[in-house]
Amino acid sequence: MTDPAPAIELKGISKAFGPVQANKDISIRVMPGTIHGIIGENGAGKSTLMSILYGFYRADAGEVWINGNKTEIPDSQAAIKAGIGMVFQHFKLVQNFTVLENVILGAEEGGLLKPSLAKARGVLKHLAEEYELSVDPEQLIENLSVGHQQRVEILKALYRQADILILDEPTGVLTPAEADHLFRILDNLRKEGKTIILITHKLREIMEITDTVSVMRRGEMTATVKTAETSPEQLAELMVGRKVLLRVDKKPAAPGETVLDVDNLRHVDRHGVERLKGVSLQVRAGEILGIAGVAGNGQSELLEVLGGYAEGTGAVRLRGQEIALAGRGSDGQARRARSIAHVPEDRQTEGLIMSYTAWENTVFGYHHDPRYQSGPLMNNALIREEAAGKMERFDVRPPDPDLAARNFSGGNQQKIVLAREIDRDPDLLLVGQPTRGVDIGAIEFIHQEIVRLRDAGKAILLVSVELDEILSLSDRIAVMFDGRVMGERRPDETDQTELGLLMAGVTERPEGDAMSAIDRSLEAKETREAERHG
Amino acid sequence: DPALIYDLGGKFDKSFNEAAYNGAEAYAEATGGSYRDIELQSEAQREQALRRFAEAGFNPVVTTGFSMSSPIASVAADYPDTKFVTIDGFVDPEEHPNVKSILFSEHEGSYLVGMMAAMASETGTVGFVGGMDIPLIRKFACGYAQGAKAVNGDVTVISNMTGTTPAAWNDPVKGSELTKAQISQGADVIFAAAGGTGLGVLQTAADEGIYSIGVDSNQNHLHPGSVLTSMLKRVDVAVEEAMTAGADLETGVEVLGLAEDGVGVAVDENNEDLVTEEMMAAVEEAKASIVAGDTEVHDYSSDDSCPALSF
Amino acid sequence: MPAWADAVLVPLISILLAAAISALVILAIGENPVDAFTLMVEGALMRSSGWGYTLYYTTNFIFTGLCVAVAFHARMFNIGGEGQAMIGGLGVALACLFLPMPHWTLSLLVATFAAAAFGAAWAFVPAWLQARRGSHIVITTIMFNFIAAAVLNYVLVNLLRPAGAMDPASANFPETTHLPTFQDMFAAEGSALFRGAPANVTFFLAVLACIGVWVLIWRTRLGYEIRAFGQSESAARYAGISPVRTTVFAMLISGGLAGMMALNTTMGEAERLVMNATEGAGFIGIAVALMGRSHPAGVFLAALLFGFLYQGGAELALWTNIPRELITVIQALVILFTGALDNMVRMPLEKLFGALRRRDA
Amino acid sequence: MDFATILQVLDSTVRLATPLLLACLAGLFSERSGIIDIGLEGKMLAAAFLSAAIAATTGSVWWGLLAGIVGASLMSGIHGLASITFRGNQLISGVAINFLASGLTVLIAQDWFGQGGRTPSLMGGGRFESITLPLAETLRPVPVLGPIYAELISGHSILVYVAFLMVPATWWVLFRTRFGLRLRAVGEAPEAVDTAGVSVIGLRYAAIAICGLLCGLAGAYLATGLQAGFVREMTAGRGYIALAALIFAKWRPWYALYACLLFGLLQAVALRYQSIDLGGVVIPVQVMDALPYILTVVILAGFVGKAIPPRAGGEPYVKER
Ligand SMILES: Nc1ncnc2c1ncn2[C@@H]1O[C@H](COP(=O)(O)OP(=O)(O)OP(=O)(O)O)[C@@H](O)[C@H]1O
Ligand SMILES: Nc1ncnc2c1ncn2[C@@H]1O[C@H](COP(=O)(O)OP(=O)(O)OP(=O)(O)O)[C@@H](O)[C@H]1O
Ligand SMILES: [Mg+2]
Ligand SMILES: [Mg+2]
Repeated sequence: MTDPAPAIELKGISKAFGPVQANKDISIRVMPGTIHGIIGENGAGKSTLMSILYGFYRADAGEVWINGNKTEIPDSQAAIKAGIGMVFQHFKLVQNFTVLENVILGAEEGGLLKPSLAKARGVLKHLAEEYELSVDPEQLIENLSVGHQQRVEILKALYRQADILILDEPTGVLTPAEADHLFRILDNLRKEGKTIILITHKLREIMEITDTVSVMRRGEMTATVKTAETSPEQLAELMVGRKVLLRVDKKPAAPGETVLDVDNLRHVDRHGVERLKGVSLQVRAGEILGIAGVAGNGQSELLEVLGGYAEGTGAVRLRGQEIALAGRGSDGQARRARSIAHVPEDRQTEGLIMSYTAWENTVFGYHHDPRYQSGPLMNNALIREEAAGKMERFDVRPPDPDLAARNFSGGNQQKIVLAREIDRDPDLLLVGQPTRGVDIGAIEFIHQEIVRLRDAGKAILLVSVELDEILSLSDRIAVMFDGRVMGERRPDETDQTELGLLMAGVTERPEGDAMSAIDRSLEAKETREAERHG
Repeated sequence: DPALIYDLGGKFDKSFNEAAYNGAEAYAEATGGSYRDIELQSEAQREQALRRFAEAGFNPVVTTGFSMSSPIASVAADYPDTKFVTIDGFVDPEEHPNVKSILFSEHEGSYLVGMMAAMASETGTVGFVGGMDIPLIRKFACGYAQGAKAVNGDVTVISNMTGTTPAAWNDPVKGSELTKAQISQGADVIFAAAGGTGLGVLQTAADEGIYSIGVDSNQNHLHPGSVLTSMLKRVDVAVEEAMTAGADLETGVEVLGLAEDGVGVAVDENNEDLVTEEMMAAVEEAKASIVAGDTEVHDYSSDDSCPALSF
Repeated sequence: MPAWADAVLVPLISILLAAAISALVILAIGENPVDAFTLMVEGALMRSSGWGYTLYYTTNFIFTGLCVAVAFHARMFNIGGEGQAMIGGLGVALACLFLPMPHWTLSLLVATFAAAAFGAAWAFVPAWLQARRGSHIVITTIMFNFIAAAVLNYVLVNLLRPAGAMDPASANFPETTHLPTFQDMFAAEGSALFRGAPANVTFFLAVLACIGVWVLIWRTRLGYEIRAFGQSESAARYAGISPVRTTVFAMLISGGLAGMMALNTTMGEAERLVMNATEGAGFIGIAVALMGRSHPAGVFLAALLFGFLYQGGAELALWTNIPRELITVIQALVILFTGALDNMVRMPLEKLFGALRRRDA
Repeated sequence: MDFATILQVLDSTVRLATPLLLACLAGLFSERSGIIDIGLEGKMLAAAFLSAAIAATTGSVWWGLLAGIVGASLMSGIHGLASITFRGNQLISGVAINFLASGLTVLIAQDWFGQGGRTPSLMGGGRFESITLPLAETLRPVPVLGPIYAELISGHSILVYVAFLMVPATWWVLFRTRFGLRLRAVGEAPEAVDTAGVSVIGLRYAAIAICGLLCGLAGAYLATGLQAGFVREMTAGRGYIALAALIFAKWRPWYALYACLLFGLLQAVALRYQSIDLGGVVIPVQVMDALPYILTVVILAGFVGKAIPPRAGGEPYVKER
């Protein structure tokens, strides 16, 4: 008996973007019915390689073999024909289309929409049952959580009857519960004989679900190993080229006086929906308060109101002094003047101006600081000089202040934001999703910096959907659900299950099955929200 | 050789500038001479064209349009040997002895077509469509209204202006709509003094079966049987005469009115069926009376007011 | 591709392409393209008075180009330069007629202030509506162009026109407001240098405006905020940059620059306010800003190019029978090839340089 | 204002709105596909000229119409080449097209007909005649509805009916067909279309072609329907007004109809009532002239709110920087 042909075989793929050699002579084989993981630092070329396989980019050199046949993939049409489906790192969805419209786009039946939509509705229902992939087919994408948007992407691929599914960092934006759910689906798909390529930064996921794993570094494939025969530590080392500490190493906290005191904070968004329904919490000097919660439960709004770019009502006191929540003196600049620093959740649309150079970005939000003025002008020489120093301290690579922000990889972009916010030694640091989409080398560094700031006696409010991150960084954990704080726990006195229940709005340990209680609670919330959005 | 500078409307505006062009062509034909001309594109070119032509030895330099008077006044002294002609403009002859100002009594010609309009009208309502609300156009409208009222004291004169941007002179569609609006208000004869926009007026009048009156050049041939007449402004004659006179051109101010046949009404084979004998007689009588000074047609530009029409 | 090739070679080849197509058009209407181009170059660049006109037009286009460019940095498309310049002209006229100063320097100061203030005021309403009500700035500025024309028409015909004058124009400005032309400044007594040409001190004002805009955009906090806001509104909000304030300020500056164009036409050239003073320079400004990539240096060069085309076109009109519309066509081709089809030149060049580099390596 | 006057003003509204509507829908197709089009003016002008020129030379308005469409489509093709194939700046390309049409039309017309950049006046079969709908005269005596039918609805040229039918047609194509779905998608998220295996370039060229067709109709209507010949710059800024209407309409077909009718109505009213005497105070003609524009601003500020354009509008689709 001979081995079956590999489902995917790439031979000698190379791709350059101008001067950047994103892929260098890469070869890889993936057997049918397996899950193959790809890991690598930010900018290693993972997405590029997969985009070539999907016909989004065209390789400069190299061959693609599908199921033992050499296949030309000049465009995505060809890839779809070859049975390949891909969920991109940045979703390729039309925001103001419904789920159904997105699913049929490019795979319509005939010239009129009606029959296509009718068919897709049926197929989607079927797929939802088969794979637990339920989304409201009539809902607009822009109203969906990222988790649901991702389901739509997977549904798109399945609707096109893909046998090979590529997922590029699918869990980067998912909650642990959603990620678990995704892996159940992937497992089912594998059982059906489908082939899956999974790109992720999370070694836990690699270990949990993949059969084989490849490691990429600087455009090259450095290793391919069987998952069962490797360990996270080894993978991390292969990836970064040095030993990585996979656990946060920190001393017990020594909390001091109360720095931030939030009392009955409320916020109504521009659609008139109340997103914060009376939040109260305190953060003390020298401690990290972690906010856990499923995305969309008001954590973002909490950061936005505290950071000064959304208005709210209630009371917020900094070291006992009231700060304005609306009108004059409530904007981000006023907050910064009060020594509140803020690392926003989304570095690309909030934290950075992507076309600005790194040095320009290192004063973004602090550009009114008199120190950076010389007469009526900005003291660019000084800003640039300081920027070089900050970039060196925060190990931003490349350490070139004149490079535009968009030319840095995600992890390094995040470091630029952190450098700007932490380097000013703020009394209070608000941090949202500090390590989203960041490779493990950078995560280690970012975590160390946050802990270092805490140890310097500063107050830190951390929002993250990564329960691991919350558990390992926080000194206290508050769980938010539906615009309220459901409860507070100490990390050493709680576990993932309890937090998961709180995040689903379940305050007491239910009798019987925990998962079904969570599902019930979440479903109730989604129904409420769907009704709210009409 | 003489030179000719057209105003911003351009050489072929089917009325004023085109009349100047025709005059220049007539000069070339009659004398076998040649001339140079330029269509201005911008305000700054006014002075530039004057200077360049004067420097190159063209004489006289004939210009059309009231806007040229100011540039001529500032240039003329620099070229004392060159004669400048401003048609429709006025330059003080005391100050600038080498400039000839030729003015037309448009109000007198308009008066005559106003009379004809009122006589041809069955509804007792006549219309006027102007290009832009500027004094020159008001002068046309004012003379027209006076003429109409002279025939029929009860006549209603509807006066409309097309717009306020330069597009107002080249918007036949708007001209059309104005015509329809005036027709719906009862007008059955409409006088258009609006450049390219007027073409739309004449067209619509023809389509709707009412009379129109052309302006500046003889526009009777555009829609025979519908264009009642045209208010002639003999810019062509003025240009031809100035060019023929050459360097010997007599300067000073010349006002061309009915008496000098500088303005008038056009009657030709295209409209002879429309113009009744009665009309002709009345027009001739009024003309004689104006020439003799018995009838005075009020000139809007003399005091910026019009007794017969409010703007 | 090396930077110099992108900065020099691409525009150069684009202009040559535009010239080639223009030549075909000239041939098609039965004229000699070589003669025509010679005439244009000689008339616009080989004589001092030619330069005097070229730079006069350049001045206009610098102001309107900067106007569009500043708004672009805040990601706003200000089509209203035309109207803002018209109203700026009104400001100049009022200042010159009713606040005459003993010396032109003072007059220029007052008139500059008036021009900028009037232009800015005309831009304020669209800006405010955009910032507060979300009314699309493109529509409102288009509408304000029409409204400005109506205002100017009314004011000139009914208010500022001297009694009895046929011309819908204001009275001539007093002697002391007349600005020195290049001839006054550079020509010795009796010399023909810049004779009769309308270029005047406002050209230097325009150059200063270029520098000023550069400093504003790249060296001041406001410029930093304008660019940030233009790039990402959400990031601007995060940084505490007020959208309303930034929108309004950017548009005020933009409108002020457009208004200042009137200094050149109204105070510098006509020395009175005429109805048609802007002559579409506001629209040319869009092309100038886009071609200049919204950078003052680029705007300056593009304005110079258009100044050359205008003056060269005037020469063509003077000495040939080529209709003036040909110049419009040539302008269109220049805009098209240098501004919109630049990649048609860049792509093959990039390949060429790529191949060269590979061979070297 | 009596009933007859209202009818006349509305009749005028329909005529004035028609070219705006056609141009507006043209822009809608283009911009929905992500190609911003400020060259509507130029395309209309090119079409107006070519339609009149060919109608004058052949004596057939249908050949004229075809030529008009070809003319506008050529301009569209240039825009497509610049903004789709060569990923140039769409605004610049649009500006260039406006200049190009403004110059070329007069240049060619002068060279061709020697009438100073005009075409000869169109006679008989060279123009679109107005169509009297069936029973228009019979129904006229019916109170209210009769005159509305006979005066307002009947008696326009065929292109007017085409223009109005284009509204539901556009809606249907856009929201009920596969082509429409893809077209809307490519203006919102071209990468989604691309990864779904559909050609972004092909779709955008298709949109641009439809834009050319509709601009062709608009221009032909001006020159051969409303007028009987071409005059330089005869579009007189209508392309810009159509653009304003498009934004006003938030890029939707039915709203486009309302926006164009509104603009048409405001203009018709301003033309009809040029100087109003309000108890001794005469409102000057300039105020009435500017009134449509002032009201537009007021309505925009007061009632319309924020218009969100197609997200990918104006940006060329570039995968590899
Ligand atoms: N469209 C593009 N144009 C130019 N350069 C690109 C493009 N896409 C990626 N690159 C560059 O190619 C390199 C590889 O990028 P790629 O997105 O494949 O990395 P990645 O491994 O997926 O990183 P991450 O973990 O951050 O997603 C990077 O240096 C990136 O800047
Ligand atoms: N129409 C809708 N139907 C169902 N859920 C909706 C709808 N609209 C919004 N939501 C929910 O609201 C959230 C989207 O809002 P938003 O992106 O502002 O979340 P958020 O508060 O910023 O959370 P985070 O930053 O943690 O993602 C999603 O979690 C989604 O489930
Ligand atoms: Mg990636
Ligand atoms: Mg969020």
